[in-house]
Amino acid sequence: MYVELKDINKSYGDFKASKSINFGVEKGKLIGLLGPSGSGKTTILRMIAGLETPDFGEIIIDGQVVNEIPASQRGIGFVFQNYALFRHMTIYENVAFGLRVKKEKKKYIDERVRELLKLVGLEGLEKRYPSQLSGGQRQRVAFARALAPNPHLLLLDEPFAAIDAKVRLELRSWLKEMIEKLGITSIFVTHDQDEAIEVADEIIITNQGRIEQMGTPLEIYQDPQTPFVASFFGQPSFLKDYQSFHSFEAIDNYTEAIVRPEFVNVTKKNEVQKYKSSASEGVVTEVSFRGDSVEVQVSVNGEKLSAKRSLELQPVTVGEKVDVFVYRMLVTEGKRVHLLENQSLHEDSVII
Amino acid sequence: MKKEERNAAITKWVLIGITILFLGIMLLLPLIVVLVQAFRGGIAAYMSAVADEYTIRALLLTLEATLCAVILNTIFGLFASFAVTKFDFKWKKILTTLIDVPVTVSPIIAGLIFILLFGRRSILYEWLKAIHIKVVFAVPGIILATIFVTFPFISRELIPIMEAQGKDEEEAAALMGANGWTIFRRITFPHIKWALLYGIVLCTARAMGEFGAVSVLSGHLRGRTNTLPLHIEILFNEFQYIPAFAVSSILVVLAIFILVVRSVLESRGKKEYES
Amino acid sequence: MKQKRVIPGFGLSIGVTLTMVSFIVLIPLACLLMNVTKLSIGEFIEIITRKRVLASFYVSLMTAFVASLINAVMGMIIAWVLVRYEFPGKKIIDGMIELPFALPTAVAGMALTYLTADEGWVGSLFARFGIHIAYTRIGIIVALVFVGIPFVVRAVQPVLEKLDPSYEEAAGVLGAKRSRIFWKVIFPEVLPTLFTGFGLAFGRCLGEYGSVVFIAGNKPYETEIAPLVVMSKLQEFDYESATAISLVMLVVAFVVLFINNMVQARNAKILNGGN
Amino acid sequence: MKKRIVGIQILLLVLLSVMLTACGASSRHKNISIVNVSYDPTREFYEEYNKLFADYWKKQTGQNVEVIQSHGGSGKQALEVSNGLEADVVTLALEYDIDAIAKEGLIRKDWKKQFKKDSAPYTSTIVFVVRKGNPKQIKDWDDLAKDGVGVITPNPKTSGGARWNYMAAWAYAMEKYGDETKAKELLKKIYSNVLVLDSGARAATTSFIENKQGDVLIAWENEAYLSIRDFPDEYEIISPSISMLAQPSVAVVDDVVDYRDTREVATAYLDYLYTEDAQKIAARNYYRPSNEKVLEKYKDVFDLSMQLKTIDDFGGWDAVYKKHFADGAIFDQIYE
Repeated sequence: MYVELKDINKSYGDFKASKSINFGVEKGKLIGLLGPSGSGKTTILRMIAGLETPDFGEIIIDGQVVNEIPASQRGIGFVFQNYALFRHMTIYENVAFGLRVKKEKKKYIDERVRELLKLVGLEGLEKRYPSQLSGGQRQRVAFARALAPNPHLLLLDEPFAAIDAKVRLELRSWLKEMIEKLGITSIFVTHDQDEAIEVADEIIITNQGRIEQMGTPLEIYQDPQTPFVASFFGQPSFLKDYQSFHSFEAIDNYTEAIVRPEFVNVTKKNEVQKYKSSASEGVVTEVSFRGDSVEVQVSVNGEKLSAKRSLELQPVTVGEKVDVFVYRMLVTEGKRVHLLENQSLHEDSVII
Repeated sequence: MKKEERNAAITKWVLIGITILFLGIMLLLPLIVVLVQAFRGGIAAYMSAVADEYTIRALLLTLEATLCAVILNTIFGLFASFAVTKFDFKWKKILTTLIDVPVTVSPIIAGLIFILLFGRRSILYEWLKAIHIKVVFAVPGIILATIFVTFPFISRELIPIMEAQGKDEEEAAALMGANGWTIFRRITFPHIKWALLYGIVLCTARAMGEFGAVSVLSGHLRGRTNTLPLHIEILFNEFQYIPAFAVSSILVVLAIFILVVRSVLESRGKKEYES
Repeated sequence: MKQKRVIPGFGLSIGVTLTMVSFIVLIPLACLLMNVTKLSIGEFIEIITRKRVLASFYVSLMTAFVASLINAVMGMIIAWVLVRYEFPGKKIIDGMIELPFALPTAVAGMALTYLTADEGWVGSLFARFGIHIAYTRIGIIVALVFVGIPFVVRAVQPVLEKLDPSYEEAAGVLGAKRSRIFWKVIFPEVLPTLFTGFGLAFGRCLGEYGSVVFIAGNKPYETEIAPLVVMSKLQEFDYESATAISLVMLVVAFVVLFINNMVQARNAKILNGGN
Repeated sequence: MKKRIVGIQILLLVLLSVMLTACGASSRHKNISIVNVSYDPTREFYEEYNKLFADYWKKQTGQNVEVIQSHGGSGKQALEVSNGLEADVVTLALEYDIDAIAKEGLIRKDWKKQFKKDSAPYTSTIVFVVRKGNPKQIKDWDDLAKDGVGVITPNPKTSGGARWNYMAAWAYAMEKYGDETKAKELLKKIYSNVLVLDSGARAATTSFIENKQGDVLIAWENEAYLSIRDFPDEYEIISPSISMLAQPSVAVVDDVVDYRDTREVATAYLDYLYTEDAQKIAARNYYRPSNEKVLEKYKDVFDLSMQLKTIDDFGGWDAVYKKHFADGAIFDQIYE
């Protein structure tokens, strides 16, 4: 493990920002710290950087406990949420700052700064001031500045929050590429699930100061360990009485069932429904165009479900009676989560 | 709609009229009175009042006290605003309130507390006397009083600016290993230089004109501990109205000069901020 | 020092700050307190409830309040005119606002007295109607208005400048009249700052001495302000009374400052949403 | 880290004190200087006298003596000296103020015997200044109590000089009525006619002369003459039938002269006030010389027919202060 946190606790007054945090990060991995705002993810990042001190617990970087090592000597690059570019310095000076502080040779500084600016694609803008750049360009500067002193660990706090939607998508893949190319261990904080899934090698989900789950995006998506993680992705629907749907295993004392839109198949009466026998009848309550698909809200036995339909299919209309088939659902029982498959899927395979 | 526009125009000029009338009477007229009275006796009388030995000594003392106060308050203002805005610590609110206290303390009381602290009744008095330091009724007392009344002037200008700037930039620099001095010089200072100058100007203005506190601590020793405002009071009390107003006019000119500098600084600062 | 601080220089800056705050503010104030503790509570109450002392508190509070109120209204108008309208000479007027700051209060007091005495340029206009300004409470108010002008204007001005015009446009689109827009949309935005400016002016006016002594007339029960009673108690060698009265004034100043800070903090909270 | 902070704080302290010392240390002159803390109306007199004395001292000892003057309300000046204002000599408006300094232990208790004539080298009295032609027909103290007469006098609580004004009115009232209640009545009326109660004698004069307040100014004789000297066509002086013999007193501040080693020059400075030359300067500045010969020379300047009471007629300043000016005493009762 390159970075390791052991039983980290941190509180601000009465507010507990971190409650016994434990995790490890392998060298070269790109980790996403994901969670709603106030879940303590930024606190974790700032503690690793040394910007905050844990009340309790150890932070280990490269096999060394760094609790007592000041932030500046941890060999960390940090990209701030608003980039914290030095507004009174040119882009060149911004990137060079860390090297100048280290009293590097002038020639080396110049080479390094030009190399980095070339890397992030900002050649020719050396003499500009941060206020003269666009949001995306500023982020690149911040990135270059953080990388300049050759850090072993790169920390990014909400790196895409301050950028508009279109550029954000571009930057995401740019950043991922860049980090992969450099092979630097990186941790970034985000509250955007798509961002985490798309960019991170591994995701750590935080909630109310605790770590809920850690794993690859796929693991977390497919196999949520806690009700929170289960409900965090997508726009899930919540069912109070899931057993009104056919062919699901019964669980006693369950809390609720979580159904993601992609778990649901909605078919018109005149369309073929493979599992007709285990489908339920529902009424369309709302239809909205989502660009690449159609989102359909249906009401089944008094429960509301949301589903997606391809644009290629015949459109459904509000009030129309449709067949609703649920492939699988996540049923929570206290702090546990059960993934229930629709049993007719298995029956089917048996038949075939 | 037309009626509405006409009303708006009327309101505009009425309000402008009120403003000019009010400021004209309250601010401009006193200035004019001073100048008219100063030259009531002709240029020669004016010059002899201004070039008087005691006037010049008072002016020098005023400048000395002002300089001391401005330097110390600048040092203080920089450190205090850096501490208050860039760090979190307990009792911060109390500290900022304490810094602000001198503005609300009546100058008379400001003078009184230093008399109580360093005067003959104080235990410090004998001790100071033994090492031949005079505080009250001597120049140090005047300087102390001046420092006290202008104490928060610079930090007050700096704190809001530094607060608004946040501490991200400093943190970023610190993460890269910059030391305090480098951070201050390269990161913090460029943000506050205009506000600092502005604060210094205000501090200078107030320090030059301080009357109440200095009056309590001065002892009015002619040519020794008389500042310009005290000298004016003395002239006034000597029925020497023309010299009194003549010397006042020096302060008026200084005040106007300070206001001009202030305006220039402000517009410069604004420009910088906008760009 | 459990919490490590990222930005270096905390120790130095807080050290310098605390040292100077202690020496300039804390120790002198503590000294005043210590002098007051020489009195028993009964004696203390007896001193501060003497008729003449109470009367002076009343005069101080009343005149400061009225003056600050006038300043609040005029300050609002002036700030509005300076922010919203363009007219020749605006820059000069804007630059003049700080004059009361730059002009020594003693000079101001002298000039204002000269102007408003029954024979003065302004006083003679009013004297015809039997209104006397100098040497009455009106005179004190005039002096305090002069002293307090910059506070409200400079508090309100930036808020008005920052006020998003889309706000008013939104209200205008909704069909609101100009006056209604002002009272319903702009005024509530400015109100907290107006209050802050009022508080600052009030605090300053309470302690003002230099300009008031010239114009007040200093008649007990009529135009004698609290700082003057302190001064006269001192001249009677009555330290106990002087310090006791000073303490009351200090407490009042603290309360004003405290309320002001609370209003500001609350205001900031509302505007910035938490933190 | 801690150590560094302490170090810096010490540095700052040193800096502060160095600054204070640098500014405060009185550089040793070859020439000698003494500080004369006086009250308001003596400015012109001492300005002239200091030159005279400097010449004399130079001839006597070869030393250049610089006399630094401080003027202000007598009570305030006494307070400042008690608080540490380093005055070698005090020349104040009344014994009471010097007594106050003596009570602090700075001046020996029997200071009054140190110089001739009860340490009062010159005297004065209380008179009225009215506008030219005396439009309100003010002749004596009871005229001040008439309705519609605007009186200007400083506050006896803060001004030593004003206490003489007050006592002069009291002396008149007691002489006329012989009854304290009636005397209080008269003073109450007079003080209700007061338009401006300035904190010092000079401020009162300013209110009357420069700001044209009121019909009559109660003033010291010397002050009255000085102020009308510049405006002979606008004012005149009225001498009331009864007034006080005001005895401004002088003393050497023992504590200070011992510390500064200036006793010799300070004593000489005050002694020299009694010489004929000095007495003439006093007379020219409208102080009544204590030297009868000189007074005789200036008899057309001073109205010698006034009946002058001394403070001892009322039991001395201590008794007078307690009876009239202490908190809740007669003056306060008048103003209730």
